[in-house]
Formats: sequence, C-alpha cells, structure tokens
Amino acid sequence: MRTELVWKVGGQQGEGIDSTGIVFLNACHSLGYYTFGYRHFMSRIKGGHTNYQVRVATRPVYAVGDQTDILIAFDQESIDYNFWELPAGAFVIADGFGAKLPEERGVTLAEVPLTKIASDLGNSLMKNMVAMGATCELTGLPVEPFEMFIERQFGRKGQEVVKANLEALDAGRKYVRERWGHQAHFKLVDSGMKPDGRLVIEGDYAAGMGALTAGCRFLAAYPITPASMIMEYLAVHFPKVGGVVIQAEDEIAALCMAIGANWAGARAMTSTSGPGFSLMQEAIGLSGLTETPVVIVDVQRAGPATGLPTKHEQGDLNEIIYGSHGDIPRIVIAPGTIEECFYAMAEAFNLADKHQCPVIVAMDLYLGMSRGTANEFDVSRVRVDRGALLSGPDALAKVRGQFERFADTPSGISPRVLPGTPGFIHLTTGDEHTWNGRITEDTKIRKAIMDKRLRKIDEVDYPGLSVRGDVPADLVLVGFGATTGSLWEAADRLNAGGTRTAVVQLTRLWPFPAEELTAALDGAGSVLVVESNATGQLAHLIRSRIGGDLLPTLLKYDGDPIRPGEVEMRAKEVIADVSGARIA
Amino acid sequence: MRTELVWKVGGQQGEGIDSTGIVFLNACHSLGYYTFGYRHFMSRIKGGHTNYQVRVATRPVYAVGDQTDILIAFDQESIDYNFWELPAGAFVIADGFGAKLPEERGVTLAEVPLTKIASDLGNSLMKNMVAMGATCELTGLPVEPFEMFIERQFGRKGQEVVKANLEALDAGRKYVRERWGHQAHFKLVDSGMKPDGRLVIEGDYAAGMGALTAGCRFLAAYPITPASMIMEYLAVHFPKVGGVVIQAEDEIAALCMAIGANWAGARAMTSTSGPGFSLMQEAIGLSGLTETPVVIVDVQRAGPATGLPTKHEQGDLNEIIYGSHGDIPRIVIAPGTIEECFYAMAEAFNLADKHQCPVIVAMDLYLGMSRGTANEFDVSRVRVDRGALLSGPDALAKVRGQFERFADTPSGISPRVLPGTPGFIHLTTGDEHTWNGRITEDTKIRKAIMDKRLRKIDEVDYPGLSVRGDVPADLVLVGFGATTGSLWEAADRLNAGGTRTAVVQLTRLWPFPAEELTAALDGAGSVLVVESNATGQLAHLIRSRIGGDLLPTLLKYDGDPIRPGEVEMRAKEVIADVSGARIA
Amino acid sequence: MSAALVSPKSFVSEERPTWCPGCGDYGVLQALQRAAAQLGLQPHEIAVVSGIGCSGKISSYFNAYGLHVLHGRSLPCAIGVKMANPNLTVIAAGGDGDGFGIGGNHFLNAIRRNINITYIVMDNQVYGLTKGQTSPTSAHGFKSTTSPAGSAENPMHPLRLALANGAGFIAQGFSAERSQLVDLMVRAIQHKGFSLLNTISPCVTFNKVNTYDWYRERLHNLDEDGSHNPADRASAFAKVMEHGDLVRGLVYAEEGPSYDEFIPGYTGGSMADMVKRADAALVDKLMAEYR
Amino acid sequence: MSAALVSPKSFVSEERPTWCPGCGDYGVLQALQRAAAQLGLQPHEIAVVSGIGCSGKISSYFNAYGLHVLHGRSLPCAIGVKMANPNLTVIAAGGDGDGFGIGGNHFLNAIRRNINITYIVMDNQVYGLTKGQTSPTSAHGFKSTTSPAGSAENPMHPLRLALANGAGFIAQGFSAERSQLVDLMVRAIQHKGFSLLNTISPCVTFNKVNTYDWYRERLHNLDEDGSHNPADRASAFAKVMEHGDLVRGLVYAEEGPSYDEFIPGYTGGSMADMVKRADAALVDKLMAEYR
Ligand SMILES: Cc1ncc(C[n+]2csc(CCOP(=O)(O)OP(=O)(O)O)c2C)c(N)n1
Ligand SMILES: Cc1ncc(C[n+]2csc(CCOP(=O)(O)OP(=O)(O)O)c2C)c(N)n1
Ligand code: SF4
Ligand code: SF4
Ligand SMILES: [Mg+2]
Ligand SMILES: [Mg+2]
Repeated sequence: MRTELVWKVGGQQGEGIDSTGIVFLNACHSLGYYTFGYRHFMSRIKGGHTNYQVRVATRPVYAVGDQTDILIAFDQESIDYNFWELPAGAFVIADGFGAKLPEERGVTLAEVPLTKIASDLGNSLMKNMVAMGATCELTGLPVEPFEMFIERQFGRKGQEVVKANLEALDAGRKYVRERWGHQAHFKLVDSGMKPDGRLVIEGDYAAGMGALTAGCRFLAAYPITPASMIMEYLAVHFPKVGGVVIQAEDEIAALCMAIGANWAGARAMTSTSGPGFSLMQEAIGLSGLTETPVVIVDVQRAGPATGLPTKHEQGDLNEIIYGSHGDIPRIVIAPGTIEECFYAMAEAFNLADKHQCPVIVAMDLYLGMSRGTANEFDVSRVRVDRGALLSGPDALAKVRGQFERFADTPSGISPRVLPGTPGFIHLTTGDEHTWNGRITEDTKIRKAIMDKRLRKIDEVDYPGLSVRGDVPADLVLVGFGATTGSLWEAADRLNAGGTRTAVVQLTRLWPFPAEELTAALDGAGSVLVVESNATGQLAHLIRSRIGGDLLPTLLKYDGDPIRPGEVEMRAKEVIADVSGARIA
Repeated sequence: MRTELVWKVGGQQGEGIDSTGIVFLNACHSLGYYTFGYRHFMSRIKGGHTNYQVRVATRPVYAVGDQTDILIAFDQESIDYNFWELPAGAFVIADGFGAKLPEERGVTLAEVPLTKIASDLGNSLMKNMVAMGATCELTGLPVEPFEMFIERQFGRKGQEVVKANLEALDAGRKYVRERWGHQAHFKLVDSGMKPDGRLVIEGDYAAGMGALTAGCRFLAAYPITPASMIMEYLAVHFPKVGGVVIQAEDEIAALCMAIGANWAGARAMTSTSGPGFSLMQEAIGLSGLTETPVVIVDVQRAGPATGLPTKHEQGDLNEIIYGSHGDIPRIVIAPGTIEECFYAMAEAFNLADKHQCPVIVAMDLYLGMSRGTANEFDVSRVRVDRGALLSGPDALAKVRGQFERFADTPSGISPRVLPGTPGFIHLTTGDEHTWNGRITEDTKIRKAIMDKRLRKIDEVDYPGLSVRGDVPADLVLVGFGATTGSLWEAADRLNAGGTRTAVVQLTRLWPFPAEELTAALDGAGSVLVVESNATGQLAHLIRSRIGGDLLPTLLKYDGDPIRPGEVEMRAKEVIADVSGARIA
Repeated sequence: MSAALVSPKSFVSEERPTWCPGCGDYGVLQALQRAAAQLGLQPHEIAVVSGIGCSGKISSYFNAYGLHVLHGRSLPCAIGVKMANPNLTVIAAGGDGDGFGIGGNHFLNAIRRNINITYIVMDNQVYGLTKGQTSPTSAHGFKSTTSPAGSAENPMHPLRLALANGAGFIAQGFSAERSQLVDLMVRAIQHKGFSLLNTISPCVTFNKVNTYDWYRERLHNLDEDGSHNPADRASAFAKVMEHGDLVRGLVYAEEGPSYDEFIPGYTGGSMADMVKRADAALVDKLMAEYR
Repeated sequence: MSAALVSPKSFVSEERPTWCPGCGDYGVLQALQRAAAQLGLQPHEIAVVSGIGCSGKISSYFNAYGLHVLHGRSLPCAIGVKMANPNLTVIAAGGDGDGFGIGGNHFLNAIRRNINITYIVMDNQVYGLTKGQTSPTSAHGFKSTTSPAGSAENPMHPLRLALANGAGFIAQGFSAERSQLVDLMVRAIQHKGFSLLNTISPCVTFNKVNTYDWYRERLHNLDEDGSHNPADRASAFAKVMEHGDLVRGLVYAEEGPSYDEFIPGYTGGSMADMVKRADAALVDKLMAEYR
C-alpha cells in the first residue's frame, strides 16, 4: 500500500484534459489526501499535447512528481511525450487500441476503449468518467467522490445525464477490473483524514483572495498568461465588496491606473507577467519617486520576449530587482506555496502603505497555475496597516498648517493625507521635488530627499528568509518561489540519506536579507542555489550582496518546473564538488 | 601666467547664455587651447538660472573645473548660485551696478554695465560681446577670434551690425582695462599650438557622426533631453547619405522600428534617455531572442521617473545591464570622452551585426551635452564588419538548401540571410523557436537554443577596460562614462602628491570584464569606485562579478557631475580608510 | 469645515508659473481657475492629473490636489483617481505631444471607457518643453529640429478621433478666447462621462507658424454657426473636416450612461473608506468554492 | 534567379496552422495567399510582420519572410522593415487586441505616416490566444472572463478612426466572403501608402455571440451600395456609422503622396546596400563644422 501516487492525464488541448485532472484532484482532496496538480499546456487553443499531473499523498506535497505512476493517455502523443517519466511498474491506460510504448521498461500498457465505451453509453465526452472509473480500480480509491461530482455537475441536466455518467464511471472500473484485477501496488492507504480545514486552490486565486481580504478594491490589468487568473478571479468577486476590475489598454495604463487609485486612497494593484512587467518599468519609477504605494504581481513565465508563454520560469528576477531607471526604494516579496500566496498578497498592501513605494510580489507560473492543497486561510492573521496615513479630524488637526507631504523624518516615511481632504492641498510630482512636493532642481534638496526615500526601506517588517532544517548544515539549498517545494522534498530525501540538509527560502528578495542569509549559510558544508533561469540571476544577486564566490547553482530554463529529483541529483554532485551548470 | 583657466557665464534661460559660452569656447579652441564646456540648465524654457562653464588649458581637459576663475554674471542669481565655486582671487564681472557678493573672500566684484554699453551702441543683445571684450582684457586672449566670429555671424546682416558688435567687443575691453588694468594672474600662456587636427564638439554629435560613418542609415527616436541632439544631428545630416530619421510616437515604437529596419538589413538605431529606456525593455528582449542586431543609445539623466530631466546621472546602469524579462545576450559599452563617443558608436554597429543582439551604448548627460576638444576623428579607424551576414551569390550558393537561420554553431552565432533574398525564406519570431525559426515548446531545443544565444557573447572583441597608470597601484580609481575625465584629473593630482594612482575606466560593462578587472585591482592598496548614482550600482555590479567586499564608493546624485576635486578628496579618505558614503 | 466662498483666486497656487511670457498656457490656467470658481468647487474637491511638458506644469500652478505623472500617462492615472474616489472632480491635462503623441492610445481608450473625467489638452502643435520638435498635431511640412526639411507626416486629428471613437463631449477652445474657453470648461466638467476639451494654446517660443494671429484669422466659431448641430455626430465630423479642424466651440455633446453604471456593486463612494480586512464570513464563503 | 510562376500554393508554408477548426483566420490566410498570387509576387518579395495572438501566427503559415514580434508592435516593426527595404511588399498583420488594444497608438500614427504598407487586422471581437477576454472591439455588454457582468466599455471603431485620422485606404472584409476579401487585399496591397484592411474573422471558440451567421445576417456590402462614395471621407464616415461598422467592402480610397516622398535624400533602395564606411571626404566635411 502506498502513501503517495502520481497520476497524469494527457491528450489534445480543447478536450477537457485539465478539467479531468481537476476532477481527479478534487476527489482525492475530498478523501482527505494532500494534492498537488500541475498543468502542462501549449500556447494554442485547440490541439497540441496537454497534460495534467496530480500528486496525491498522505503528507503535504508542494511539487510535481519526478515520475508518474498512472498515465491516462487519450492519444499516442501523450504516451510518447510522457514516457520518460514512467518508471518500471507504471501503468498506461491508453484510449482504444493500437497504442505503442516507445520501449520495453516494465511499464504496463492497458488499452481501454475509453471513448468507445462512452460513446456506446451515449456521449463520447463521458470518456473522462470512464477514465476515472479505471483509475479508481487501479488505486482502490472509492468511487463516491466521483459520483458526487457527477450529481453536482450534471444534476441540472437531468437524471438521464447523471445516470449515463455513473454508468461510464462504472464501466471503466469494470473494464479494468476484469483485465488487470486489483493492481495492489497502486493501492493508496486510506488518508485517515478529512479534508476539513484544507482547500484545493491555485496560487493565482489564493493571491486574488488575499488581495480582496486585505482591502484591495481596485485592479487594473491586461490579460496575460499566467497572470490572467488573478484578474479573472477579482472580476468575479470584487462586485461583492464594491471593488472594480478595469481591463486596461496595456500594462502601462494598468499600472498607472493602479497608481492613480492608490494616490486617491484605495488599495489598488496590477498583475502581469514578463512582457507586461517590462512595459511597466517607467511607471514603477513613478511610484517610487512620488512615494505612492502600489502592489504589482509578476507571475513569471518563460521569456525572453514572448518566449514560451505557457511555460514556467523565474527569469524576471533581475528586472524585478533592478528594473526602472534611476534609484528608487522598492520591496520585493516572493511566496513559495499556494498558501503563502494568500498571506504574501495581503501583507504586500501593508508594506506598500507603510513604505509608500512599489511592492512587487514575485510569483511564477508553477506557483500561480498549480492547484494544490492549502490550509484554510486564517483571516485573523491578516492585519490591515495603512502606515502613516493621516485621517480623521484628530490626526489631521495635529498637522494642519505645517503639513509637508514629503517631510524629512528619521525613518524616511512621511505622513500622507489623501486628496479630497480640506486644508491639505499638495502636489505629487514625478519630477524631483521639495519636502512639500514642489518641483525643484536644488542639489541639496535633491540629495537629501533621495536619501530620505531610500532610507524608507532600511527596516522592512517582512521575513527575509524562511529556513527549514537546522543550520549549520552539511548542505543548504537556497531558492525562492515555487521552487521551494522541490527543495523541501529534496531536503527530506537527502536528510533521509544522511546528509543534514536545510532549505533557505528567500521570502523577501528586496531589500535583500544579506545578514540573515550570511548567518544561515555560515558553516554550511555546501550550498546550492536552485532557480528557474539560464544565467543564475539569484546566485548573482546573492553574490552582489554577500560577496564571496559565486555559489554553485542548479539552473533550469526549458520551461518545465524543477523537480525534487533534479535537486537531489545536483545536490549530490555539489557535495561531491562536481560543478557543471552553465553560468554566464 | 597660467596654463589653465575656468570661465563661466551665468544668467536667465532664454538670454543666449549657452551661445555666449560656446562663442568663448570656440574662440579659445581656435587659439590652440584645449577646452571643455559644461552647460547647466533647468527644465523650463525661459527664465531660471543657467550657466555655461568653459575650461581652457594648454593640456587636454575632460572634466568641469572644481572652481571658476572668472564669472560673467548677468544677474545677481548667477553670483549667488555660483559663488561657492569662486576661490579667493576670482573675478566676477557683474552686469550693471548694485550686485553683491554673498561674503568677503578675496573675490573681486567688477561691475561692468554690459547691457548698458550694448544698448548705447544700438542693441542690448550685444552685451555678450561686451562681456567677451572684458574677458579678453582679463585673460590677455587676443580679440581676433571674436572679431572673426562677428564677421562670420553677422556679415550677412550688413556691415553696420558687424561694426556695432566690434565696437561692443572693444568697449568691454576698454571698460575693464581702465578700471582693473591687466589682471596678470588670469593671463593665459600662449597655447603654442594651432587647433589643427582638433575639433570642439558635443558628445551627442560625435556619437551621431560615428553612427553615420559606420553605415547607420536609420534612426527612429522620440525627443528627450539629453538624447535629442543625436536625433537632431542625424535629421540634418542623414539626407546626405540616404538615411532616414523617424520621429516615432513613443520609445517603444522607436526601438521596434529600429529592430524592423535592422532585420531588413539596415544598420539602424534608436537613442533615448532613462524614461524612454524604461519603455524599451520589452523590445530589447525581442532583439535578444530574435537575434536581430540593434543599437540603443541611453544618454542617462537624473531619474527616477521624470526626475531632473536636465541633470546628469548614471543611474540607469542597473536597468541597462539587467532590464528586460528573461535571459538575453546583450552587449553594453560606455564611451568616456567625446572622442570615444565617435568610435564607440561606430563599433557598436559591428558588435550588433557580429553578435546579432542588442548593443547598448551607455552615455550620460555630462558626456552627451558637454562640448569639448577632441582629436579629429580618424575615419580609417572605423571598420565595417557585418559578421555572419551572407550575401552575394557565392556565399549564398554554399548554404542554399541547408540554411537554418538560427543554426547551432560553436560560437553561437548563426549566419544570417536578409529578407528579400530568393530561396532563403524563414521566420523570425519572438516566441521560442527551432534552429530554423519555427515556434516550438520543445524542452530540449529550448535549452539548447538558449545556450546558443547566451554563448554568442562569450567572446566580445571590444576592450573591457582602459587602464591609465601603472598597476598594481597604491590607489585604483574605477568608473565609467563621463566620470572618467574627473578620475584622470584626480589621479594626476594624487600622483603628483605621491600616491601612485591608476584609473580603470570600464569601457565594456557587459559582458562584464571580470578577469581583466580582477587583474587590474590585484595588489592595489586601495580602490575607489566613482559613479553618479545613489546606490552604488557599479560597485554592486562589480561585486556580483568578482566577489569580495563591496568596494568603497564615491556616489553623487544631486544632478551635478562629479568634479576632479571631489574624487581627490574622497580618495584621500579612502586611503586613510575612512568610509562613509551611503550604500543601500 | 463649512464650504468657503471661492473665487478664481482660490485656485491660484503659491507657485508662480515658469511658462514663457505670452505662452498660451497662462490663458488655459486662468480659464480653469474661473471655471472652477463658477462651478462653486472647493480646491480640495479637485484633482488635476497632468502629464509631462510645459503644459503638464499646470498641476503646479492650479491650487488643488495635483498629480504630475509621466509623459503621456495623465489619462490612465486620472482614471485610477476617479474610480477610487468618485467624489473628486478629476481634470486630466497635458500637451499635444503628451496626449496625442505618446499618450494616443490612452486617449482612444479613455473615450471608450466613458469615465467621468475632463481632459484638457493644451495644443500648441509643437513639443515645447523639449525645445521645439515636431508634434503629432504639427502641420505637414512643419519645420523643426527633428524635421528640418519639414514634417513628412500628416497631422493627427484629435477632434475627429474623438468623434470617431464615440466621445460624449467634444469641444475645442482657444486660449485667447477666454470667456468661451471658460464656458466650455464649465460644460466639459459638468458633462457626465469623458469630456475632451482640446485647447489651442500657442507656443510663442517654438512655434512661429501657428501664432495667436494665425489662429485668430482662421478659427471658425462653432457656437455662432447656426448650421452646426452638436447633437449629430456624423454632421459634426463633416463640419470639423470642412474647417480643417480650425474650429472653436462645442463640437459634439450627448450624455450617455457612464462606465460606473455598468460596474456591478460599484458604490460611488471613496475606496479609501473600504480599506479594511474583509469579513471572515465573506472569506469563508470565498473559500467554500475550494473546499 | 528567374521569377518562378506563382500560385496560391507558393505561399503555403511547411507549417500546418494550429488554429481551431473553423477559425476565421484560415480564410484570411487563404485569401492572402490568393491575393499574393494574383499580384504575381514571389514569396521572397514579401515580408509579413505580425503581432501576438492567434491571428499573429499568420506569419508562420504564410510562406514569405516572416517577422513575428511582440504583442501590439507589428506596425512599428513593419515600418522599420519597409523604410529599410522598400523593395519588399510589407504586410503587417494581427488581431483586434493586438492592433486596437495595446497597439492602438501605433495604428493612429501609422496612418499619419502614410508609409506604403498594408495592415490586415483579423478582428474577432475577442482575445483569442489568451482564452477569451473582452477585446477593444467587443460589444458593450459582451460577457467574458474579464467582464463577467458584461463589458462596461464602448467598443473601439477602427474604420471610423482610420477615416478620422486621414487614412488613404480603408476597407473591411469578411473571412467567409473569400472573393471579395481577395479583391480587397489586392487593392490594399496595390495602394501606395498605408492601407487598412480590417477583416471580420470569427473566433469559433470564444466568441459565441459574433458568429459567422451573426455577421452574415448583418454585414452590409458597400461594394454593392450605389449610394456609397468611397472617395468622400465625410460621407463614408456617415455610412459606416449608419451601419454600426457592420459593413464589408471598400470604405474609402484616395491615393496621396506617401511618406518617403517627403524624405530628402531617400533613395528608395535597400539600406543593406548602404552599409559601408562613410567616405573620408564626407566625414571631413561633417567635422569641418566643429573645427
Ligand atoms: C517617456 C518620455 N519620453 C520623452 C520625454 C521627454 N519629453 C518631455 S516633455 C515632451 C514633449 C512635450 O510636448 P507636449 O506634450 O506637446 O507639451 P508642451 O511642452 O508643448 O506643452 C517630451 C518629448 C519624457 N519626459 N518621457
Ligand atoms: C505585453 C503583452 N501583454 C499581454 C500579452 C498576452 N497576450 C497574448 S495574445 C493577447 C491578445 C490576443 O488577442 P488578439 O490580438 O485579438 O488576437 P487573437 O488571439 O484574438 O487573434 C494577449 C493579451 C502579451 N503577449 N504581451
Ligand atoms: S516653450 Fe512654448 S509652450 Fe513652453 S512655456 Fe514657452 S511658450 Fe509655452
Ligand atoms: S481561439 Fe478563436 S481566434 Fe484562436 S484559433 Fe481558436 S477560433 Fe481562432
Ligand atoms: Mg505641445
Ligand atoms: Mg482577437
């Protein structure tokens, strides 16, 4: 009996492959298992291979599986494309007859006429239900959750449809049972848990929910994969709370609208991916210079240019840290799990309000579009702190007559009064300006106010690192974003193999937590920086801030997320002092 | 008798202050002196203080003077604004009567009714000529060049105008001679040279001339200070060679046009400053991914956002190196003198053609708008190398039928055939693509072609550093761009004071010349990085590439260029191990 | 605070304009000050969101909450301001380069969006602040530093574009025709939805062709043209064409529903007041979808 | 090389389209292949410069030199291509989002510039490649993932905008009316100067409102409308308005001088041939100004 299973469904785009994956994932969730689902898709609408991998386990999982145990293949391409990740003992359920395995490797080919069975029952679309039935049979999972799904989904279409689907489910089970019996090695132990207190949700949706919870009421954005889901989420849910989504004409407008809305007192944001983020560079500087809070989510995808629009990467890091001309204060935070997306997003608004500067939430496709188990979000952990925003008669009375919007203060943070308030009229300008906001070219003021602005982020109350495991360690794995899950898992395996391994997740990338990182790496036997880009952007950022040699890296930039096994393998090389990854 | 003089004219914008400065500078040039002129102006059209400082010397000068010997002040503001840089012994020629010096410090106030004298002679505008006459008297400079200027400038307006101006010149001399006699301490030694073989020109114009000389025939740009002069130069001169300037609707369009023109086979470029450069980030990635050459000049000004639009800074460095999402090959070069602008620009096109990637020429306001002496440009030093561009029947015949536009090669550089060529049809796409340019999402090809692209800049035939002085040295000054001139001069003084000082000018900022720099710094007693920005962008770039501690810095970001004396002072602190500059 | 009585002076800021003497922008500023007073607005009730250019400095000189943004971006910023606090009277302002050059697309989309803001363009057919380059409204053949042989491009037609893209209020004023300009401003601000007021505002320093006199001789006053029907879009288009855009007065006006009327749940109140942690019950409901 | 005989097939690339079965873009591609053949062009004489979207993939499927750029940027890239090599027939192509959304300003300015390129927009009133969001030409009230309660914006009017900003050739085709579309393409390419061919190209996957049938019932054929005068801009504007943009055929055509005629010294030859070091004598003359 297993405590973990990796299941995948593959076929042509437009055939409902992801919804099939999600049905399976949801069912496992409802049975109390932990889940993680990753969607592989292409930048086209219909046709072309797509697949959805679901990991199911009795302990939390935060990464794609290294291998797939059961593959439901609706076409030969799905077999060919995914065969490399099928270990000996894996099971391929191929639709119809005539499929071929590329090589003999102890993988079972189970030909099941999924479509035909469905068609015979009245509707070829029910092939997904046949596949579910087959899956239940192989894994020993109960059929109830699937039956409930059928009731919920098709109930309004009439009992006939429900019945047909139930039959399809059953037919799949029967077909497999008769031919391959109970495949005991796929049998999952009972989770022993209820799904209570847990959700299954995508990172983008969690981020959207976090924003809404934190009082954000305005999003302006331009559609782009893999960030559109945030926009789409808020477009549905903002009306419940008086919020507005504007689909801007481009990303420049989107960010400018968000800046305008923040200036007027809203909590406002934009969300985008690389190409749009590049377009936002000038306006990021506007937020920085005018000390207008704004929250920008960059759900990174594989660049450069249009690149691989539906593939994962963490290649915007350089631009996130260093983009925009001139020097501005900025804060960059990076959630690593779906659950963290919710809290990071909520806290981003506090940071923006407190430090009056752009806050960039660095996400990535792997994090934003993956659906997985998260603990229910604890609203009480979300605080709303608007920082030095003066409002209400008492607070205003104190400063009336002597208010300077950009007043010099020890912290660099200047109290803010919102437009519309009687008696506090001031100018906010993207030209350099005086303490009260008037355009100036005075060299002394320029230097002093630049220092003031940069000083604002000397102290940022957001954790720089999250360290898992004890340091000093034999090996420290360093990463950020969705890669974190793979690091944790690799660390577990390495620890199990006797290498004391700790994981340092950089939760705040700017201001860079140099001291904390130096401390965490102090005394480490080896260090490995893991990131999804080609030039070691994180490794170089680290070097620029803590010095020393460039740390060994694992760089992956082929569009696929980094898997735990790859980390483990590279870590072993590093420990053995074999370096080899390309560093530019 | 002096070998050097610093002269400045100040007044209200719109009064012809810069042209007065340029007349003086040109005259000194024609007398065989070396010159350097710096223009201080504000972001408005009429009114507000402006000044033009001219250094005149018998040896080459590449920086503004620390102090001003003679100030021609057309108003009290010019005295007040510039008084701090007047040493004891300096001379202020103030227009009219009633001017005041802010404090007693051995500065002579010479009240000369410049405007009145000019008006009495028929036209108050001739006050500038009166000032020139006064200057001649103080410095012992011959009046001939000014007389020649008058003939040339006003000849076509008739002899009456010429005569009046000559009288104004003479009246200025006389007025000063009668009251202050020959002020021997301003007397310049005869230069002993003719201006032969030398020019006086602004860096922007030199860059424009370099582009034209190298075969560039297309510039698309959007007006912006301090880059507009490049555009304006080529708008005037391109018609002579069949070139075209397009004023684009914005900087995104400008760069895209230049990319399109390069793709079609032209040498094409764009020029901009910070705000426009930020807008170009996405399209820079397009050039990088599609391997389409393009040359981008960023004449940096003080940011962030609109910032100080008419002031100097080197604050775009981070974005120049790290901007655009995803990983691309790029080359960044940085001329440090006006002369270098010409050659760097010309070579930029070779680099772009050879490496088929964006080449960014990092300039700055101080370099682009300063007018100074340069050796005549040597056309024979300009080569045109189009790299792996296949043309002509023989070259094409060799590859016909097996041509792959993005073929994998050891150098990473793939031969290029231009659109319009029969038989070589191919696609160039900003999506990831195969060796022959077809859109792909194949993970193996993606990795391989990304490696190929990045490999293209493993070897770049452009000097990484220019080292002046012997290393190892007691002190190494490190900088780039226009700052170089101040470093050289500070080094001369430090050397004269017994500190063996070398200057490392980074002429190529990317790919970063890590090995050369490490070698140049090896054994140095102290190192000082000098740059015009607030966060030490260069110092951190260096650290990210060569490790070690963050090097001591001199950071200036008040809009004024870094002067030699400031470098000298900070260098002495560093040698004495006093550090203090703010580093974020 | 009880509302103070306002006069045009209430809208004069502490800062003295740095425009060249004679610049058309003075007239626009003064007209706006008079219009604001006429509308009985208090300075704090107004937000002026301006772009970069000589014209963009208007937010420095008009006494109200001012947001001086990036070149070309006044409209999206203004839209953000208005949506976040609809109680503010929001004026976006800038130059012809700012609005129809780099900012052209925002202009088209602000029209489509029909949010209740007023857009005042100070059109001098030249780039002033950058020292006299050709602008999108410069005439074909206009000579400047960037087009020494004359502009090879045809000019942009802002009024026609606004008509084409469905703007509900379109007018053109002339800086030197102050009382008409004030009147147009008042009406533009009163108009519910997006209003465009293109204002001929001569640049006396860099545009030696399109001078006050040049305009005076040519501008056709629509407000006195009995044959002009500002309620008919197609005929307004023909009229503007007929006069080669050289018109002043109301071009077109028709009030339609504005953007926010189609936003479900939009409260019409300030979003600053909505910044609080969402109710646990609501979040619970949101989470239910993912349980 | 002697010119080979061309047929529509000459323009079929090795790559099979990945558009959804039934997508309007197939028809546009085929029409372009036929038009190119009809014009007797060789594949290597054409450059197709396309933006990002389903439509933007046309440069992959049309056998010619292809440049597939960024979202919204086909026009400026195409302008660069054409200016650098005027011997190429340059077709810019993309979607309604690409061209009128993010790229709207380039559209306005390409019109003004009147460079001899043809712009083919595949207008499906939706964002296809990003899975069905509202586009700038989506109707008011159009429901999509980004406007679940219906779009609050009014649609963009590309034909009217082109008329307003002075375009010399404006037409609208329909993917399903192949022979008219071919004819319009031929004329658009032949037109000297900038030509806009907006093409109704239904998205069968994400736009369930504006379907083939929907258009078939509504599109008014201008080519058969005796009362339509494609030489009169103002009346063409009225005509397009009258039919709510739902027209097909030639909207307006009038040849005027094109951009390059105003560029002093422009040779009309390929700039690739001009890449050589400038004559020392010339540079000497340039330097003379600074001696
Ligand atoms: C992105 C960007 N590009 C260019 C500039 C430079 N710039 C400042 S103002 C201006 C044009 C001003 O013209 P217009 O908008 O007509 O205003 P005017 O000065 O004529 O009132 C330009 C090009 C800039 N600030 N930002
Ligand atoms: C700067 C940028 N923003 C957003 C995107 C994402 N994107 C790709 S295609 C597209 C819209 C496609 O719509 P349209 O232009 O109408 O073409 P269609 O797919 O409908 O043919 C968008 C928003 C992008 N690639 N680049
Ligand atoms: S340059 Fe022109 S637009 Fe600018 S302030 Fe002067 S007159 Fe006005
Ligand atoms: S999604 Fe729509 S536009 Fe895209 S290929 Fe499919 S039918 Fe065509
Ligand atoms: Mg203007
Ligand atoms: Mg579309």
